[in-house]
Amino acid sequence: MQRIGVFVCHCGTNIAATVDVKAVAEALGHEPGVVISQDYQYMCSESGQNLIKDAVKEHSLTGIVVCSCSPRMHENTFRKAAAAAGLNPYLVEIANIREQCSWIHKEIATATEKAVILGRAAVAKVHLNAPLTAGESPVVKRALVIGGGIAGIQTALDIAEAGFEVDIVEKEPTIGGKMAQIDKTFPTLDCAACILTPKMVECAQNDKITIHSFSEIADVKGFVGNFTVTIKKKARFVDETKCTGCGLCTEKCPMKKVPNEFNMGLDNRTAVYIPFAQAVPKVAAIDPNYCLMLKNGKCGVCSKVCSVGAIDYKQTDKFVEEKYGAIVVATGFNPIKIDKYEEFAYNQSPDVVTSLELERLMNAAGPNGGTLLRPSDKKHPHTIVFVQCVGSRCEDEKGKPYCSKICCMYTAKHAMLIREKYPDTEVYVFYIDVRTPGKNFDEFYRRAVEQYGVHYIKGMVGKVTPKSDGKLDVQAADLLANEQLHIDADMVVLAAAIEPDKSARPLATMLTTQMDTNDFFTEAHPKLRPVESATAGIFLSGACQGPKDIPETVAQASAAAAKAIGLLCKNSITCNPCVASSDELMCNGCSSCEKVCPYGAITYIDKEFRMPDKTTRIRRVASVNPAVCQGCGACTVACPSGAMDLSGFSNSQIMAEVDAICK
Amino acid sequence: MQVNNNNEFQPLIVAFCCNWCSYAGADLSGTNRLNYPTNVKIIRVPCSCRVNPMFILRAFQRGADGVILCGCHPGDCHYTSGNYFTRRRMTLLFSMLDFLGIERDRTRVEWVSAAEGAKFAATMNEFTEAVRKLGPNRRLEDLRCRKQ
Amino acid sequence: MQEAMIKRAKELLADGIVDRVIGWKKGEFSYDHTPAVFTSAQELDESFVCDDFTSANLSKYLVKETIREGKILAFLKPCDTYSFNQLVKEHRIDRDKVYVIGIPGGPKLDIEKIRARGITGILNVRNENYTLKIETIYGVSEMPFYEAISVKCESCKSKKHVVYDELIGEDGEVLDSNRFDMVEKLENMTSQERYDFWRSELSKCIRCNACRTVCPACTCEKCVFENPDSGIENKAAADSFEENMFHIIRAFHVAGRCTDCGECSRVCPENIPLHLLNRKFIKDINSLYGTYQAGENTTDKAPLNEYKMDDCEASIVHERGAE
Amino acid sequence: MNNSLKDWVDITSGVNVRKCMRCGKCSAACPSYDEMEYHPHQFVYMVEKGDIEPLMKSDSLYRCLTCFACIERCPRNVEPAKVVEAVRLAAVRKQGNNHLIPDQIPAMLDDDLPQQAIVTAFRKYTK
Repeated sequence: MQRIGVFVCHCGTNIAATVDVKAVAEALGHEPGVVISQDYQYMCSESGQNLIKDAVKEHSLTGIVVCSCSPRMHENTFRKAAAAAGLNPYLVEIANIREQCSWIHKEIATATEKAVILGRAAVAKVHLNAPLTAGESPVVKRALVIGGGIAGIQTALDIAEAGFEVDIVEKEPTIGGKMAQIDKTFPTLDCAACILTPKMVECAQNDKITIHSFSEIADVKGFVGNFTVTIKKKARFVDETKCTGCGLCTEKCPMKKVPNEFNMGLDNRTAVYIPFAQAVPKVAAIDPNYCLMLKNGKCGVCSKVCSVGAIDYKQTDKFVEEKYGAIVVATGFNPIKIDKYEEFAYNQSPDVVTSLELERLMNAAGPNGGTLLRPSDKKHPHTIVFVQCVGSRCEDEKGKPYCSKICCMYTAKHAMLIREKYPDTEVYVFYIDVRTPGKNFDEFYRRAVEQYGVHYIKGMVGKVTPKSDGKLDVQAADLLANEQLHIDADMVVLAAAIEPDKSARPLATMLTTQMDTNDFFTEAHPKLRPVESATAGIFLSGACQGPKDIPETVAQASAAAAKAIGLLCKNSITCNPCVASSDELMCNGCSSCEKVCPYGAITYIDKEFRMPDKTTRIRRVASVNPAVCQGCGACTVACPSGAMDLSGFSNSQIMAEVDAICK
Repeated sequence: MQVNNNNEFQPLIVAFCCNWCSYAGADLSGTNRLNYPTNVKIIRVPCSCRVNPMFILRAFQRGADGVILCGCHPGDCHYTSGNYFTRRRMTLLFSMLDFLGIERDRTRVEWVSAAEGAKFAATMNEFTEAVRKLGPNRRLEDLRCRKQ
Repeated sequence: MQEAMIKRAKELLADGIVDRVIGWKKGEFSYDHTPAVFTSAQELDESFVCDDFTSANLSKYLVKETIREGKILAFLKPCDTYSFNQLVKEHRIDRDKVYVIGIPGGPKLDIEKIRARGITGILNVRNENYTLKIETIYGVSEMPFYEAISVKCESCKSKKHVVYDELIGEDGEVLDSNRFDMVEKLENMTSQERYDFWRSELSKCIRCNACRTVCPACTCEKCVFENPDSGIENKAAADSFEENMFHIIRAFHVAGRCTDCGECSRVCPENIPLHLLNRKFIKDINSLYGTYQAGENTTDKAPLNEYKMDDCEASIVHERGAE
Repeated sequence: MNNSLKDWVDITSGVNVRKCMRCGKCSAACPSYDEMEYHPHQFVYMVEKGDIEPLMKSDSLYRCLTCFACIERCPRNVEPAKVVEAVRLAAVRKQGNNHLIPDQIPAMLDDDLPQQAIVTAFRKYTK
């Protein structure tokens, strides 16, 4: 005979305001098998949990139903409480009467009625719950970091620091990412290269870290603790092990008209190139789209000048397979394309630039050697207009609905740096709101206004028109002065919204992690599990999860590393015990289940059976490897005989829930 | 089926939601306080591919007026491929129910991601309304009746 | 034909190639032959039969027969070879233990169709140049042969043997059959008309389980309808879930595996057109996921066990047709 | 605050003025800005406040060229031009009748008046 305890949570007023919790407890108390039914203010609190533990002992409970928030929230909490009281944790069921009842309904009567039905379904299910014991599977003590920007670098360094092997896969020929392109960093104005490049070098020198540069993820298989990843090493036509990074090939290469992506196309590079002086690994790569040798077989200069014979025109893409226990995603961001915002004349005038382009224009290693000059005539600009929120907070298809978060601060930084270096330059910033939450951020912004005299104007730019005299007519609204302005500007700088890297979407599919509608990775919980994905063993670092500045990115990168280290420290992890299993007596051995299993967890064995007539019969039956099974249940429906069932979500359990709801 | 004070027909809707996307999407519509009718009762399953056609038939037979199955968007299944199987199974099942003369608007598959709380609520509102218009489900309950 | 089969069966038995023969055994009347296993030349001579009434599909019996020691000779009509292949694919039949002789198919006769003419007290039926001479206790009646052929033969899908070790007679071709005509006709009805049609048909069911017993796709070690854990177990006829849904669930269980052999409708004592449910699934599978014939070979993945990224959405059911 | 008038404008324009995030890009793009007493962003804001009477009295109503620059530029799809048009309609209807009786028009027509202006006038005054 089952002895079931029902515990109804008020969740303060979150549940109790719309659901009559006492009535729910009373009603569920009359359900068959229920021996105790009570309500409490906060079930998840320590005293709430104690209430459950005491009841387990006092009433020798065989099953627990907690009517509370979503099981995604506190199922584990209550399972642990049950385990602490000596009850198998899988004899706990949650009725979700908060997210799926009290928070969406307004009328107390109907909400209470629904809560009772949800509770009844949980009671019906728990009647059929079986105690489950989780198995264990070993953890490969090696981590993979996808993306070699500051997020990936920090995560890799932290994991290596803890003593674990870690691989960085970076799609570009060098690690460093966006931060390597940035000149100065807010709010301290220290040089980005000065703080980033030592970390890049550290990565190269750390013997725990392997950098797969110019590589992409081709395939991911497996599960937490045991991923098998295929890495595609793109042909760079230079032998990484031989190249010393001397740069002679780049000097001699006759093809010098390749837009330099590191400088945002503002100047040119050669077909064989090293992205920038501090690149890690400092190894050249040949761009097959421009290399004369690879395109028409005529040249070969780089091969002739290379003293170590590193040039290899016959190199092809290579695939390597590695095993990892944990994967950290750090695929980062890109500024959006702003060609569609015709009003800002970005395509019409070279003097309309994005903030990242300005960053290169002002950088000592940039196209102008650090002197800010107008791209069109290389003259010193005297009036610069900044436009914020270009494509951010934008509901049309051209932009992004979210706030890109970093633009307010880097615009203040740009404005301040320009005013400091070129005090004769007038700087206007058009803003909708200035958002500066962050340590020393608002002070920084105020400094731009108060000390540096940057003109902040509340309003938007409506139109930028290139004029015949080379200036730009900026038509804008000053909402506070209630007037429409025209500014004759030398340059216009657009704070383009940022978006996740394009490689993130296919990667998410391979990793079976979720993304939001903007292609940012979704965290397991927005507050409590911000660096984990909902898929076990996959962690999120940096801007792939949402717009972030550098301090936040580094903080999150270390947090993701800590989570990964926590996993790698374990010799084995407990598996989800809610896995499929086949009833051998009923299994036909028809192979249907094997064909739908995404993990290859099902194999067939020939098994001897004693028949009723005392003979023995050897029959082919399915056998599930519980360490590999992830518990999706595809096989249970494919099985014609119903021999395959899923622990925790068995046919009879779900059927009981259906019955309880449809009563 | 229930009838409220106004004697308006209140359909009983059973929603099967996969744990990873749609159940989270349902939670999100709760977190965002997006309203949908109390008629909808959610059953959590690990993946939409766990839903056996028997569950759906059972629900109808026991008095449900509509059954909706929600899963991750194709390509986004937590288990890589589960929802693709779901899609084939449910297409065939719904087609069969239609063939037997069961109103096709009582059944539905909808892909709702963990981020689509608003879509979940909108879907449930819409589906409940569609079933309400159809009235009580008699046909499945009565499909096999005694000889007259 | 019958003589050639008996002769060959005797040879194979004598050569020790097979130990047993599965075929049809004469019944009390000339129309009630039943599947039977023969182990000796004598038995074959005494009662082996193959004529217009040997329509039973023998493939399913091989599930049990191949568990036993030794090899068995099976005479399979074209339609039966599809069932055979499907069962081999599902590992239900041990192919090595069967010697398959392909024999020409029907059309076979259905005694019910003759009885439906009001002809009773039938003793014997002879086919004379495609006119049936029916001896009854009341005298001799006649009817055209083709008006008495069984429903499954009316829309024969194939005269081709998809598997055999040797053939007696000629092999035929896959036919362009009209088997989906009735399904289509129903599809074109209104929802209410379809409902009324099925209600009147399914109401006749007495839950004798003959369809399940004969179906070559229903070979489960334990049927879900007899498994208390399946949640739909129910043996006695009752006005409950299983009763209502028996045929829908059964059709779904065999979807993608049913070869459309038509045995379910042939054996139904109430003449419910059960094959239409299976054909509806087959028609949908063919049109939505590409033509698929269960049992055509032993390698193709069943349509419900695979998928394409760009499969249609389930809403296609809602979009199709007006009502 | 005139709630019923606000509701009327909301319904007629089909615009959810609460979507405005006060960026002012509508006013920044407006070619008639200097001609207007109330500017496009103010139209949206004042309608949101329910402060519609001053708008109805203002000449600004008729300074809007309905060029749709504001609709084109608005990042939140608020569509200020539709708000202006709705207020314009409110002004017209509030006076109960059309400003002109159609019969009066022929006498007033000027040969130099562009065809488009006549059509526009009809559109504005005969709804």
